[in-house]
Amino acid sequence: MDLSLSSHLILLLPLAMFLILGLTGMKMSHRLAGVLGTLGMGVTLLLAYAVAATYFFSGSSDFVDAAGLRLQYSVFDYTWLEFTDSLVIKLGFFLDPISAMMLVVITTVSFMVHLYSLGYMKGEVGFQRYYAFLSLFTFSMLGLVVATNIFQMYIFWELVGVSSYLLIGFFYTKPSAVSASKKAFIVTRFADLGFLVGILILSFYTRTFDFLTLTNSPEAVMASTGGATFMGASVLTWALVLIFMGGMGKSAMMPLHIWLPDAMEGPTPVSALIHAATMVVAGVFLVARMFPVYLQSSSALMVITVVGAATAFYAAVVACTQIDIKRVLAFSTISQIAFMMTALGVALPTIHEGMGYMASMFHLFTHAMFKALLFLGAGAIIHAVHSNNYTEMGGLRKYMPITHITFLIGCLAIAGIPPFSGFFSKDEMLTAMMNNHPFWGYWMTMVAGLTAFYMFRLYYRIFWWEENKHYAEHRPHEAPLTMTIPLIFLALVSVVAGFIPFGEYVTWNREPYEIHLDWSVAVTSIVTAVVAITIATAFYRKKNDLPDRLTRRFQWLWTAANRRFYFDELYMFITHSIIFRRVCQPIAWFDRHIIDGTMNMFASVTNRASSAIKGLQSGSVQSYVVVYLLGSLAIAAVVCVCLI
Amino acid sequence: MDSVGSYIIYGIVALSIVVFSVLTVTTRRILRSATYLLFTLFATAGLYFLLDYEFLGAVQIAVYAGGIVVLFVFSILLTSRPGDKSEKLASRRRMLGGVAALATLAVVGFAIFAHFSSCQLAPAVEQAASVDMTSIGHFLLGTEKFQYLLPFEAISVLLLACIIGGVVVARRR
Amino acid sequence: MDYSQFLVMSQELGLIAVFLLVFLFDTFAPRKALSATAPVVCVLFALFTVVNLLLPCCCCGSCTVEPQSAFGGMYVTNQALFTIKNILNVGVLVVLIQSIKWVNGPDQIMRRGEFYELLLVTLFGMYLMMSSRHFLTFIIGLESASLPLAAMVAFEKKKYESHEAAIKYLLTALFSSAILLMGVSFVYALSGSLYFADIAASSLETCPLLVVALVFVLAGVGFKLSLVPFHLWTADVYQGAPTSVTSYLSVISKGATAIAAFIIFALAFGEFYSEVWHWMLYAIIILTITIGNLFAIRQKNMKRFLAFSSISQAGYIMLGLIACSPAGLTAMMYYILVYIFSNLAAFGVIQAIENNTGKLSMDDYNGLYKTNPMLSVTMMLAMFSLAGIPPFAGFFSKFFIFRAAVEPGTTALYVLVLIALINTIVSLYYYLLVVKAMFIKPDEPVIARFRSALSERIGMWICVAGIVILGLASCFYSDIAAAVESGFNSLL
Amino acid sequence: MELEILKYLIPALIMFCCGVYGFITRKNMIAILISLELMLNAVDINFVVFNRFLFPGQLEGMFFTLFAIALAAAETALAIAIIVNLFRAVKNVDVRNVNKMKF
Amino acid sequence: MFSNILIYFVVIPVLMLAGLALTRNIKQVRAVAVVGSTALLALSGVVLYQFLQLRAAGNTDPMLMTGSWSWFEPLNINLAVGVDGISVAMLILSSIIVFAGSFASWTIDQPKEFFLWLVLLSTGVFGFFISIDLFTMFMFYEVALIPMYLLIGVWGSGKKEYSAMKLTLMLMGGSAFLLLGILGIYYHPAEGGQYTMNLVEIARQGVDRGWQYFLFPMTFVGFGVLGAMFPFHTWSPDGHASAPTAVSMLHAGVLMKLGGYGCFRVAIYLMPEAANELAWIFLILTGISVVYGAFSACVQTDLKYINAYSSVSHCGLVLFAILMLNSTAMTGAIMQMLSHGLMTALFFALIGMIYGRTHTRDIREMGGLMKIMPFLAVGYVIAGLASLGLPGLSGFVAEMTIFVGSFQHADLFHRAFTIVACCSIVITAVYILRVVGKLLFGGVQNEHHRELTDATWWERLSVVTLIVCVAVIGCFPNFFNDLVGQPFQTTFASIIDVIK
Repeated sequence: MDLSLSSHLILLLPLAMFLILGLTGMKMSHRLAGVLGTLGMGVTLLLAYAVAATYFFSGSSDFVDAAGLRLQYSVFDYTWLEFTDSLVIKLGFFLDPISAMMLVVITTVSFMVHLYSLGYMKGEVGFQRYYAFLSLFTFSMLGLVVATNIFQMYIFWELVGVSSYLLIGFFYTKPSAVSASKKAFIVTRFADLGFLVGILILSFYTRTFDFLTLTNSPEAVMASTGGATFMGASVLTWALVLIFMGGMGKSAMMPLHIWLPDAMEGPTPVSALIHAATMVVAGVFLVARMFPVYLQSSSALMVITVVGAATAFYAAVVACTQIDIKRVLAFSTISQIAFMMTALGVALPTIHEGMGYMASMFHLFTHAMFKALLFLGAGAIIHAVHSNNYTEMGGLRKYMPITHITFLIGCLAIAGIPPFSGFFSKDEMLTAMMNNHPFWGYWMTMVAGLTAFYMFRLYYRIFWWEENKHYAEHRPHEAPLTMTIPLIFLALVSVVAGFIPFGEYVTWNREPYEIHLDWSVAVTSIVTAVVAITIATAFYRKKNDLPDRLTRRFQWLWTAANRRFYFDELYMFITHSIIFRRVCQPIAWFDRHIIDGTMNMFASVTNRASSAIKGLQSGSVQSYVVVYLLGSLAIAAVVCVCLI
Repeated sequence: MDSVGSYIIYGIVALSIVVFSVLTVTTRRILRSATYLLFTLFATAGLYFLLDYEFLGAVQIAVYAGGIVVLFVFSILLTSRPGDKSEKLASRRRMLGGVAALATLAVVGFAIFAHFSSCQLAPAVEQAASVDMTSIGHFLLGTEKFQYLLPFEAISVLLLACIIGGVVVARRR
Repeated sequence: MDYSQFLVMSQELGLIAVFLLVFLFDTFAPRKALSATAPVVCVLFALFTVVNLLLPCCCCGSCTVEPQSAFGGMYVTNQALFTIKNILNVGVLVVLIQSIKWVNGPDQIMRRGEFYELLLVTLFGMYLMMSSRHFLTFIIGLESASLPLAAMVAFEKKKYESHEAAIKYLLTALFSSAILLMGVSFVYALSGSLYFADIAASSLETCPLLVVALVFVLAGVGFKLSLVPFHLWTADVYQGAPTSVTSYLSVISKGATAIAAFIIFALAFGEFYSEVWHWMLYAIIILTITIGNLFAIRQKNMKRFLAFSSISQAGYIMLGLIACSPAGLTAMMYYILVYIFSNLAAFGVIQAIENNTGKLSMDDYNGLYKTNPMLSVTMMLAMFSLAGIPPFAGFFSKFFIFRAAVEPGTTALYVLVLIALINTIVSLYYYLLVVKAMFIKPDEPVIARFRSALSERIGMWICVAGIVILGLASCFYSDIAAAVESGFNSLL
Repeated sequence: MELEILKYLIPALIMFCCGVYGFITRKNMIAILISLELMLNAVDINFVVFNRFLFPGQLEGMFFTLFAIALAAAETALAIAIIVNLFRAVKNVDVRNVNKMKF
Repeated sequence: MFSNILIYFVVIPVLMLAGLALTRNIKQVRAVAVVGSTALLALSGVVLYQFLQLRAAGNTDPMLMTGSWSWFEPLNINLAVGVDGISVAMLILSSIIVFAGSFASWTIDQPKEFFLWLVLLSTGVFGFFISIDLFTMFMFYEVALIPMYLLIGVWGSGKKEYSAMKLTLMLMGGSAFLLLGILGIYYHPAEGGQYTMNLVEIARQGVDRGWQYFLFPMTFVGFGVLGAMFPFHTWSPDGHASAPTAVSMLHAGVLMKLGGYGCFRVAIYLMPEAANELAWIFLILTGISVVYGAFSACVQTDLKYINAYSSVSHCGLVLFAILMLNSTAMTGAIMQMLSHGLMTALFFALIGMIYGRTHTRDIREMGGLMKIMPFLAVGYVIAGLASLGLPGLSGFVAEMTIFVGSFQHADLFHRAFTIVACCSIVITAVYILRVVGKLLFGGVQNEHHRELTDATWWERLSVVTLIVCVAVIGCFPNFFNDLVGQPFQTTFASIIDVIK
């Protein structure tokens, strides 16, 4: 198929699905809408695979040059909005290694979620709407990754934000879902403000939005700022950090992460698609996309590294204490994305030819697969036991064998046990960190250990521990085929994805790079993981009071971690007590009483003046005459004094 | 007018103007007030005679003294019993009147004084116009400049209107 | 002694002829025919108006009246004066039509002839006021315009208010004429002549006497225009007088005096005197507009309300004088024309309601739209026009007068116009109060549905047509402008 | 000469001020009218004096006075008619009662 | 005269007025309203087409389709009409909103009177946008203002008398300044200039430099009042809250645009020098408007108040961008006018429809309307998304053009203020989502609401029209961008360059 046509279709098909399902969905049957949506997604999937395959394997001179350097290629680029001659928003389709990879990731996970939702969402009110929103999301996400310029990215960035909002709030009658969706949107909106300002600053100096121009001559970008600084940092750093702030919001980096756990109020497949596999990695993708420019500012990279490392650790700790299985997964996601972010932050061309970049992308890929798997598995479990809390579960392995196996594979993958995919990608990342500075390496290894621990804690609590008493009255059953097929598929991918020679395809400078395992790092991380799993096994395989004792021993720590270190309370305080009470309400009061009061005062002063001078019109003709005479004499006197 | 006699006449006229004016507005009997007005008007007529405007003086006596004051007297008799005494005025009103009158006196007096004592007046070089009856008749019925046929005709209309108005207002029905 | 000079005063003569005809009719017509007095007068006057409008075209061949002067410069006429007299004629015609019902009422029926006679004499006085170029004739004109009015104010013998109004009017008028005469005597002392042309030609230095003279003349004229602080009689008299007389007083008398004031101040006291009276007028305009507005806000009686409104309108009219230019005169004449129609529309409605129900309070107008939509709409148009809302004529007249006022381009004039403009907001407020009462107030209507008399309706229709057409059809303004242009130099 | 004219003007002015005083203080309306006559009369004197002393060449002032006297007569006649009319209505000529319409 | 197509923008409403005066029942009224507003819509389409044809043919005059007919000849007042891209855009906006407004007031009480006033209002609006003569412009401006009083006073709700009076008086206050400014502009052309009221002529010959410093604030504040510039915006919350649906739509949708349009067309276009030097004062005020309006909206509980404050914020952005004096930002300002006009009209239409059913506008008393009236609720969500700047809807395009354009300003102060203005996008999200969450989502608050019905066909038509327009602008912005940006890039750019 023609590349141009298929890339058009990749974007237009989901959009068309959204419009069709959105406008006429209410008239359709659930089944028709679901099948239509899934079919559309399936076609998109095939097209995306075809495009990615063409890009990576066709060897066409458009995509790879003689030296094996992969080229950046924009399939089409329509002018959408022309601000000035040079500042133009275009809508295009940009092919380079990371966008091609993302096409694969997004369409795969999306298709799986579409398929899965046929079973999971069966009978829900608003089923058609659900599929419409899924299509909208897929469209936006695809548009985001193939953006040819930073503004196109921003546009789709906003669109994914809205799709996320709509999907989180899908169960709109549930107040918690409504407030979660609102929170998600507003927090990311706040981050997007940074993104926007960053774009503005960048474009002010560079006079372009175009990624090609920006990334192919990052030195020119640096030079265009003319060494301007603001509050001690160069404006480029400011711009990049602000742009990164957008990424922080979307990718739930601390301190803008608070929305993601709440976002789990959405249907579980949505969490799998948006809040695990695709949208939340947009921040990573953004940094990756702008990576050559980031390289111009070591301070910006430092910020990324620090934020990433801190978030990874924080999220891992919190994940250890959560009861809601989706929240555990959510914090795990935060932690893993922070991993990728850190990997990008430490990726310098001088260290293994920027291996961190490749590793980050690799992990993005593998993480998408196994995290989607875990979420979908969690969905199946929730579907079966009608609860999100693991306290309602335990011993499910008998009832849900397929789910059990696939979930285990997911856990092994995320824990970094060879030969599952997570091992390879995580190992690359750790290597890169270790080479940047051993501190980052050990720090992140510790996080990896925590990851293994909390994942297996989760795994055991769901599938082992002790059978829940409620099963007698409400026996859990294995999920239907539409749900298990995606699980099996993703599990397979999670098993094998690690063997993809990722360095062949995705590197920061798009030159092929030979991956080789650094065994010293690998062994450390494997040992850490195994130890962590062992501890988890000891704690949670059978019901015992060890966890409780430990919890009681470190009650304050446990509570703090369980309450996510009070971030929500802090935000609540700032937004509610400070912004709302101390800013908004005073302003509204000021408006009503001072500003409006002034206007009303003009009126009342006029009225008062009117009453005050009514005595002039006393009704007595003689006093009229007095006024007449004295008035004229006064005028005469004043004029006399003034003129003479 | 350098003679002592004219000074004396002036003195009498001026004094009576001032005195009777004041009396006119201060007497509490309305009929007396009208009488003092009559004296004032006579004094004014005297002033006109003093300034050699005999015709005017005659008109003053005939119209003012003869017509208007009689009208006043009739109306006073119509609207009040003779001997009615005006009650004492409120001091506030008197003060107001006094202030107004004094203010007028001050401002206008200052203006007149400033003008006629400091400004160098053009001396009356012109030959004084004759004021005999023939020329007055010509002035009154001529159509050239400084002749007053138009006002003469116009005021006749006004007088007619005032008569109509008076009739309309005063008629019982 | 060239008595043919009287022929120059064709309009005045025509008016006197009408007056005499009315007088003769009233005196000698058989009793039965007397019931037709009002229509006869209206027809006669309409004839007079139409003849005047068409006269220059038919007789002189050209459409402009040649500037002519008579009686040694004591009287002038030209296209501009001719036009303003025509404008006033139209206004008077409307007043006459509107008053038919009232005049034929039981209390007035015996005196209807006199009513018309007095009215025509006052009109004659106004003519004279505008055309005379000598203070003596001017004052006679002014007195003819105001004294008979006192009798007209006192026309409603059964109403105490009418008497009170007449007394107040008369006493203030007499006082003011004494002040005016005083002022004129000083003018005479300063310039040596009472001819406007001579006064304008004389050059004087500024001295207190001049100031006093100008203030007194201004006070005398300002009394008729009801400028603040010479305005206090206005409200009481407007309220007490019969509504027909009030409407006549508020538009015709005011309009004529405004033109006379322009001629006296802008032309007779033109060059050397203007810096003296300029600032007086400046202050008086501000006071007039503001105080008129402030009082108007709190009025409940419709006639009294319109009295204060007309006070502030007078302030706006004076903006044309302060500019002292042909454009100012044009704007002023146009303003008067528009004001005549707007105010008469309002008074027409008030009169119709008063004649039919006796109600005069603004509260009685609540919900009027439900029972008498046509009256309400007429009233609303009048209010909008008075407030200067487009597309009604009042907007144009206000704009033109502001435009003329700032033409000299001094900052002070901009400030003056700004103050005037801010006052338009206040005035809009109280005009809207009336609209609010009629259209918005949810109360049960006080005034029942009634059908107004034909004459009232004709009067209102003319006014409404005027309000709508005068602004949008530019020919009226252009004609006035052309008239002023051709006649401005010969005004003195 | 200056003093000469002032000699005549000052009594006139005083007369005028008396008129003003009377106009404001009197409560009988006819008394007010009488005060008014004083004012008008003062103006008449002014005109005559100005004519005689300043501009004797023409008789403007004198004729003005002549007409002013006629005017005064007309005014008085009408005013008295109205006052009498009011008297019929309220049996009173006190000006202080005539203040029903105000504010 | 009638060969000029633009004049029909006034002729059609006048004919409608005549037609309405003759109607006898509600059906006839509706017929006149629908026919008339459709004709206007079609007319604006034709004008757009012809305009594009002329431009494509290479006609680069600042104003096209011009016509000038002497009106008050002695005063140099002409009935001069002409359009450039900006006015064409405004005409389209107005006709769309009039069209939608007619349907939104399908079942109004006293329809005849209502539509008479509404049409008079639109006469003023259309006349204003086609005029290129200061006097006629001002006249039409005032024609548009006064019907508001009765429309709100008679058909409004709540404190309608107070609000109507306040609105009218404040706007008239603005126009008082405006009138003075216009007179000043007329009388003070630059050296060697003629007295003229024609905008194009004045722009060509310029206004006296010294007077500009006095006249620019006058005109800017004059129009700024209608543009809801801080601190002259307080008529807007009360006025909008009390106004009936179609009136809110027209007022927020079109009338407030008169302010922005006038600020550009009169204040800045004619007096760029003063604009350049005094812009900072008004930038501060409008910058405050933007943020302040948004913050105020956050705590309101009345739907219309929320939207009114939101309008303060959004319209503040219009004036803000105009003052940046560069072509991108100014284009953005016009885009924002279009966008805000449509989406706020949509908002008010929906609020009106919801209010018509629930008889309350307090968000605390409503909830879960999504279940009860899905059509209206979805419409509301779309309006909200447009308002908070969702790409693909008009708000995004406009705001981004403004931000990008403003940030291109060479001066740091202007850029810093741009960032302040940018903050509004977050606050906007807060209050929009707050309302959407409380009003549409969650459980049903009032059990009586369960029996309410969804939109009728005329309501749907009205809403869909607006949504489609919002989406079209949002999806194909470059067309509009070119349309409204062209004047800035050609005629006006040169003026600005000269100053700078």
